[in-house]
Amino acid sequence: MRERAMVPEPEFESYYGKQIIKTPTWKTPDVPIYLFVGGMAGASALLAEGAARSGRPGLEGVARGAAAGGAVVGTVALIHDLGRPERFLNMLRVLKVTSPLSVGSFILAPFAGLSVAAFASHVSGRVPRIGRLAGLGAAAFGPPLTTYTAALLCNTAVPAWHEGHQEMPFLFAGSGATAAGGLAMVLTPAAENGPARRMAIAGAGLELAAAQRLKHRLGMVAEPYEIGRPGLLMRTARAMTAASAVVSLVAGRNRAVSVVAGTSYVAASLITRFGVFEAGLTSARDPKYTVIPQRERLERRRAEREHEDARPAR
Amino acid sequence: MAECHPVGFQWVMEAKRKGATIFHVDPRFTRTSAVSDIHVPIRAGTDIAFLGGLVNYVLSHELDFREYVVAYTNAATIIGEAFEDTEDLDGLFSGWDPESGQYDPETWQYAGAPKAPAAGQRDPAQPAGDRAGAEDASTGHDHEKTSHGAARSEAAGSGGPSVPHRGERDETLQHPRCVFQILKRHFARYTPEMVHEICGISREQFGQVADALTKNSNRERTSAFCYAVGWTHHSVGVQNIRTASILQLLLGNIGRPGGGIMALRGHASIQGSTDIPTLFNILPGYIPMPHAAQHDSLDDFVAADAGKVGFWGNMRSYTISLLKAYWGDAATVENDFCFDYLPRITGDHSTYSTVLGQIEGRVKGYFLVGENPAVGSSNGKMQRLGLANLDWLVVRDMAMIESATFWKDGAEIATGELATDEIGTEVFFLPAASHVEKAGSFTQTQRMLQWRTKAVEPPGDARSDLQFYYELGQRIRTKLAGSTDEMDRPLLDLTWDYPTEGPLGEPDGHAVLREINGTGPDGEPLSAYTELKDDGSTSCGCWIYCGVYADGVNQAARRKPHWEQNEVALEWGWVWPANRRILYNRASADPDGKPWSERKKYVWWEASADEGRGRWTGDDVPDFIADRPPDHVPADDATGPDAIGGRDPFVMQTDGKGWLFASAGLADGPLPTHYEPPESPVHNALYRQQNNPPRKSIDHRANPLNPSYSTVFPYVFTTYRLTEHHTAGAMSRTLSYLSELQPEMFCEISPRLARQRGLTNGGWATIVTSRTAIEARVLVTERLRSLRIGDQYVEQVGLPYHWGGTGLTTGDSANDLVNLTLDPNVFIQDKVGTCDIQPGRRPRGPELVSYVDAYRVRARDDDGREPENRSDA
Amino acid sequence: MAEADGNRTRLTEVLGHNGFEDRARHQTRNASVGHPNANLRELVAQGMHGDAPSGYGVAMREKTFIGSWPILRQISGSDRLGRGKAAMSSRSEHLQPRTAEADKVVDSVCPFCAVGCAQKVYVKDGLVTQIEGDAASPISRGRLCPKGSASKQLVTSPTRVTKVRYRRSFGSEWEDLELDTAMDMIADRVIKTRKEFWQWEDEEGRRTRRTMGIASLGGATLDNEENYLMKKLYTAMGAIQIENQARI
Amino acid sequence: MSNSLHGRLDDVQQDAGYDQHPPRMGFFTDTSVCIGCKACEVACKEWNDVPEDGMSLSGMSYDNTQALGASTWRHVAFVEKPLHPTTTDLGLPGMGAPGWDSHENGPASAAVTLPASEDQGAESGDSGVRWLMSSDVCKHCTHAACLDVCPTGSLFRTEYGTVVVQPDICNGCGYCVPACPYGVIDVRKEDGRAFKCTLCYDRLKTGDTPACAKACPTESIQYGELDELRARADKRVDELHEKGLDVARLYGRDPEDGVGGDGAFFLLLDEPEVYGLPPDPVVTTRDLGSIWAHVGAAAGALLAIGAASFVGRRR
Repeated sequence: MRERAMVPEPEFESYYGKQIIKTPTWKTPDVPIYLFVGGMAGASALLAEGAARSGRPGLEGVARGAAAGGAVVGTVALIHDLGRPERFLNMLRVLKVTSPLSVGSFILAPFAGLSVAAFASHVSGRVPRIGRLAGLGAAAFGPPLTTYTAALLCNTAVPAWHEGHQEMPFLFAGSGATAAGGLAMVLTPAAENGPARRMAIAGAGLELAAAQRLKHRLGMVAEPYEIGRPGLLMRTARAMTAASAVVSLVAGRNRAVSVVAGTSYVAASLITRFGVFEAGLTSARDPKYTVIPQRERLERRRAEREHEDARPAR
Repeated sequence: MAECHPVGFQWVMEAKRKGATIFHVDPRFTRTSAVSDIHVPIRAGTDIAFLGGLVNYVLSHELDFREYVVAYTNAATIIGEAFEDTEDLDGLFSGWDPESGQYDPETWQYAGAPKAPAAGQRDPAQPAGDRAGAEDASTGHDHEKTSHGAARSEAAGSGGPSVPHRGERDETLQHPRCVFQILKRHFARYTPEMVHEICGISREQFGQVADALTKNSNRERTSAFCYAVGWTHHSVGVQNIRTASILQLLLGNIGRPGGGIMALRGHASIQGSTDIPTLFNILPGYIPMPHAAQHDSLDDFVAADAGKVGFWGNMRSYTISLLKAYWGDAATVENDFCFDYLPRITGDHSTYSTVLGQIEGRVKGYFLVGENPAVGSSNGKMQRLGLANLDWLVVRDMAMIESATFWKDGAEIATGELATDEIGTEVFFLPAASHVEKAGSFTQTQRMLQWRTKAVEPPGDARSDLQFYYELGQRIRTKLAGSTDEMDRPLLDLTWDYPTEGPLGEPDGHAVLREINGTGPDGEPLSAYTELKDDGSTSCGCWIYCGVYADGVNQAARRKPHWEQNEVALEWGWVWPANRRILYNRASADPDGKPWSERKKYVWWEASADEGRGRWTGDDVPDFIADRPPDHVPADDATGPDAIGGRDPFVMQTDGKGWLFASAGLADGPLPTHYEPPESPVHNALYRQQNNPPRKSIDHRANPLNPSYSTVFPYVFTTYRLTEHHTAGAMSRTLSYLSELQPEMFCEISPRLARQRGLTNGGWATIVTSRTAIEARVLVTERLRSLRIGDQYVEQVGLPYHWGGTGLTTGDSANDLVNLTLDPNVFIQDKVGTCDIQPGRRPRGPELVSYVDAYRVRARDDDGREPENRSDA
Repeated sequence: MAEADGNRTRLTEVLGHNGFEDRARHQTRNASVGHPNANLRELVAQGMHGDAPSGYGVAMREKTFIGSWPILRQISGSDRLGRGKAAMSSRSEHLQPRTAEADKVVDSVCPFCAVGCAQKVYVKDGLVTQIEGDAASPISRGRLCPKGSASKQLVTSPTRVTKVRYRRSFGSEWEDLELDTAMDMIADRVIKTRKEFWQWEDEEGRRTRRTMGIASLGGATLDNEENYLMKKLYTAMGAIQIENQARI
Repeated sequence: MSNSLHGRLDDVQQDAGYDQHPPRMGFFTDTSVCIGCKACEVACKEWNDVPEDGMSLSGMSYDNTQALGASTWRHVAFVEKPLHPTTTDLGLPGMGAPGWDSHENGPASAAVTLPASEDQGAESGDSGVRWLMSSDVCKHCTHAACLDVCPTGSLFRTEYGTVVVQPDICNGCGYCVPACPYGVIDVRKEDGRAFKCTLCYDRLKTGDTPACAKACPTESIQYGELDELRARADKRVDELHEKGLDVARLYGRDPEDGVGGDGAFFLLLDEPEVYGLPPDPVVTTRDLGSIWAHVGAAAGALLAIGAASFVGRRR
């Protein structure tokens, strides 16, 4: 049964109710996981660099590990998602600024190399200078790695994604920060996890604000984020994020609380990615999300044109 | 036309682009309707009423092309006093014999005609018609009737049956017994109101059609009719076409560019299969098969035609040349050119009679050559019962078809009516070569022969049918060699020595085409059928194809691009006869030989100052004796082509005129009359006579009819093709690219019917007749209209007929529902019937039989009598 | 090496789905014949850059591995965004329609309805590679309907039966049979049934000179020449129940 | 990147690095003469060896193809519409696809439109129904999102201005699939790669007509130089308007539209969405600048968060 909206839906015509755009063929969970680990790894690289600079070796180790691990898992997920995995290297055949995936590949590839190198150096203690440089490099690639995945989704015709392109990078940045902070909160001794906690709290704030704005700005196109399974996922994630933020703000220094809140952050971030991903699929499957906004746009343009036309006549 | 001949339809679209108005008359709104200017929904099986309405409109408003009508048709001819019309006899013409169920056409003759000679239409020795015969079927006596007459009506496809008299004429058209006046009276009741009542067509719409058609038919303009089996597949099939012919003759649309009646035939060489027939009643070139009652000698055989006016007068030459092609040197003057070698027919031996013969054990060997009757022929059950009762069956096809597998997966196996281990039929399935794996010619729907070059060798055991028959003949001849039995002489004396070629030793198609074309005394190919002789010096396998190998060149293989010639494109392929593209094109000029108009200029007389140097000329090959001036008046005693007058464009008719009234050649009347289909929910609004009186029924327990007006079978069904499939499916249901486009059997119904019966779009429906029930998915569509007929609605169920049990897409066969009631002239089936439709799938196994039986009982009780028969006649 | 070979085989098998690929496969095969050691390089080159192996003589700018890297073409040429020229693979650059590679092209006619659309049949290595309309035809002007357009599938379809099948009386399965044997058996049966149902005269003593035991029903995709031989042979046999789709 | 991402672009090949090139080629599909024969679908499959795409009766009029996809590069839509619609719900059984009522993505309006009169007999003097057919195909956009998002350069702009997948390059990342505003391109599951109409790139190389256009019996699908096709289409639409067919309109012809005009455009007889086409498609890269700017800003924000996280008292 289809969910009934509270207000009558605007009338629109369609071809036997068939969807107009194609549903993304990206696999679940490969791609949501990639979105998650990419974000987590990118922010972790940042955290690691900060930890290194501020002399928090424990935090640095965890964050370096998270960055490297995330990069590796992300790369695997990305390759696994390909229809022809043996051709993954074709990703580096061209560099296209118009393709977030191309740009992303050129971010992910060095990031993966640098973060793994930095982590290896950190763990083994070998070539520390190179390790430091690699860490710096990873930190430089970290934020773009975290936010480019928003471009990946938004630079499509999927209404719920594309229309949210102003908010999605911030949502992903926040979500990445909460994941990285949360993970570090779980794995780092309380003495060193202050920055992680702060990062998570700030990230949570950013994410929640972005989500709120997205919902309001997009109108009916944001509906998929509210209804059905993606709606449930998004609501759950939001609640968990908010709760984690409150708890970590209030009692973050408590180790046990920190572990619980951190886990909740991480889980919320993961759920957010699933929610965003699935909301996109929902909006692709129903022609109304494609037709109605476009119809409205046409009507608006027609009205404007008539207005324009009318003016000189006066 | 867009549905079944999309590429041909490009010319309709072209015409539309140039301003033509396109009407589409069809029970369903089809892809053709979608791009036509006006779709005219019609109740299936009422075409004569619609066309008759148009004839009446033309006559009552005096909108006929009078000059054309007077000069070129038999409108002025006076009919004998004894003729009585259906208007006089409530649906019967004079000459009806209720005993035999046949007409005696004697009273239909032109006034002053001598008594019909022995070579008339009927078999005098024939005691009774098929009705009596069917009751005595076991004697093999059945279905014997006016078969020779039927042959002659086939012969009319290329020429006319004999009218032994040119007749008296009243060119003022005022004589009460002239054809024109008879026609007027006959069609007077086909008013727009009557058309509405019978066909369900609104008066307004009828008026639109009538107005557009008549305004577009004159010196400056012509109108064309295109039809397919929507007209022919009826127990009044021939008369449907006749009605259109009458209309087109009245409007002056025959023999002129842009006019005519275009038969859109459905198979690549179905025209060729008629010209060089594999048909029981004719020999190549529409020469009739000899009849046992009349034709003991060659002289008897050609007597009916000898001395006739027109080109059929040369029948003797055509026949002897054919006999020479068959038996070569063995055919001599002394032995009557082996005329006696020809087997004789004694009645109807058409395919449905043959099937009855199979069921009754009188026909034991059967060849199916690229044909799938278990799906493609009407009453599939009878087809399969026949196949199951053979000694042996040879199936030649490219893919496995239902007619080859009936013994294991036929519908009757599932119901228990047949059992595999009780079927004695030995089946040989021989793979056939495809069209690119053999060289040969097809004759397309405009009589054009086009040659195909062989591209590749056939795979595996696949062979061309040419090679199969050639080798079969060789083997039989070898096995019979030395036989002294007289019955084997025709086989042993047969000329059967074709050169072979290629790795498979295939006979050379060119050599066969050359034999068809014919050769002269010097052994060189002839150029025209006018060169054929009756002295045995020429040989010709099909006289109308003579010229296809003119100058020793395969004219059918010509492919001069259309952009290098005019639009008549005479140098592309070859059209019989004599490469003429429009038949009877003398009629495109006025009686004086001048084009009717500059716009419609096509063939005309070019006079010359020198006596006897004038010529017919034009864009096409003139269908007239090239140097016969328009003012030529033949001598009274002239015969054959010499007897054709300068104003007689219809050179194959014995009076040179287009026949509005056919005084001979038809088994069901000289004029078309509307009768209801054998199964109909409504009464004939015109006459008490419900059905075509001499229609032919196949009486068998597997062919019960639904009673007319039955409330148990309240709906009309009609069958048809889809663009995406081909006939019985062997060439389309085996291909993924076509099957995926129409992947399941379905039926089309109106929303009103859906509501009435609780049918849902995409759901299942069971369609029931007295023969059987089939199931189909449902398409509810407004393209099917509920028609208001009088005070009742008639609902029509549309059924594509492509499906069967094998192939990539399978389903029930619509033809299993179709009853066998045949047109009395050509024995073609009526595809319209009545049915019930219910939601859900049909019963399986033996329950299907009892389900249908229960319907039959209900229908009988409902009506209070046995399924309708001729008691109303 | 063996592994690389195996990979290539698998790769090309998968590739085979697309028509374009047939040619690529063909060329690859040629290439590997000329350069037995080219396989691995090929695989890598195809996987990495999609550029065809240098083995078949189209290696214009792929002198080196790096030289063929489209990014360099992006940087060095005017296609900065990597949309067109820079992204073009060697295969695309040298693409040819398979009709251009036909050994012969023969004239044919569509076997479906009676409009008589002219066809061109393209043959390569004894196989039909394409059938399409002949633009020169005044009837069809090169166009084909869906059925006519499916002509290639009609003649190359795996659903075609190419071996004789035989079902003996009361049998429950198809059996194999040699074509020659089948022909002989059929000839015997014709002779036997013909004789069994031979009729010099009908019941009324009229000469008929015929057999009523044998009937035939032909499709209307038979050539004129085939119909002619059929009618001729049947008539000489005395078989009269010879019918055709033309009546149906 | 002035007009390289959206808006009018007069020389699309030059934009893709072809300094010298043949004219831009395209399709003009005039649906007013389409007879729905599907020759285009079959001819396309025959030429391109596209595999069968499923055999199920859709219940959507005569359209069992249902949509463009990886194994359907031409798709003929069949739209049945009453001539004189009313919104009266006559309580009819469904006229939509099978199982329509419970269909998750059911039609917007459950009411079945029918002619007003109960008497749907021919008495009304017409057939009461319109049957629109339209052969859909890849639009070969001036600004092709599929091409622009393709990370491998498999999708590329040919010298004819068409947009083609290079099957030797594609690694099946699937990015093109959601990028297309028309829902044209898709990944073939069993193969892994993305496929769509190539406008018969190989045939164009020798000057041949694409298979669908060559087969089309009624010249509904016309192939040629885009400029010439546009002029022809303008004339045709004027012609139809003169005949009173006001509903005729061109779709994808306007070089100023959201995708910079289509290389394959249409003459339609109803609103685009009735045929399953988006009414106002916009290439996603129109917003690419904004997307990257927001991504950059967000990355900056993250960096700031990262930095800020280390500000403050250490304990």
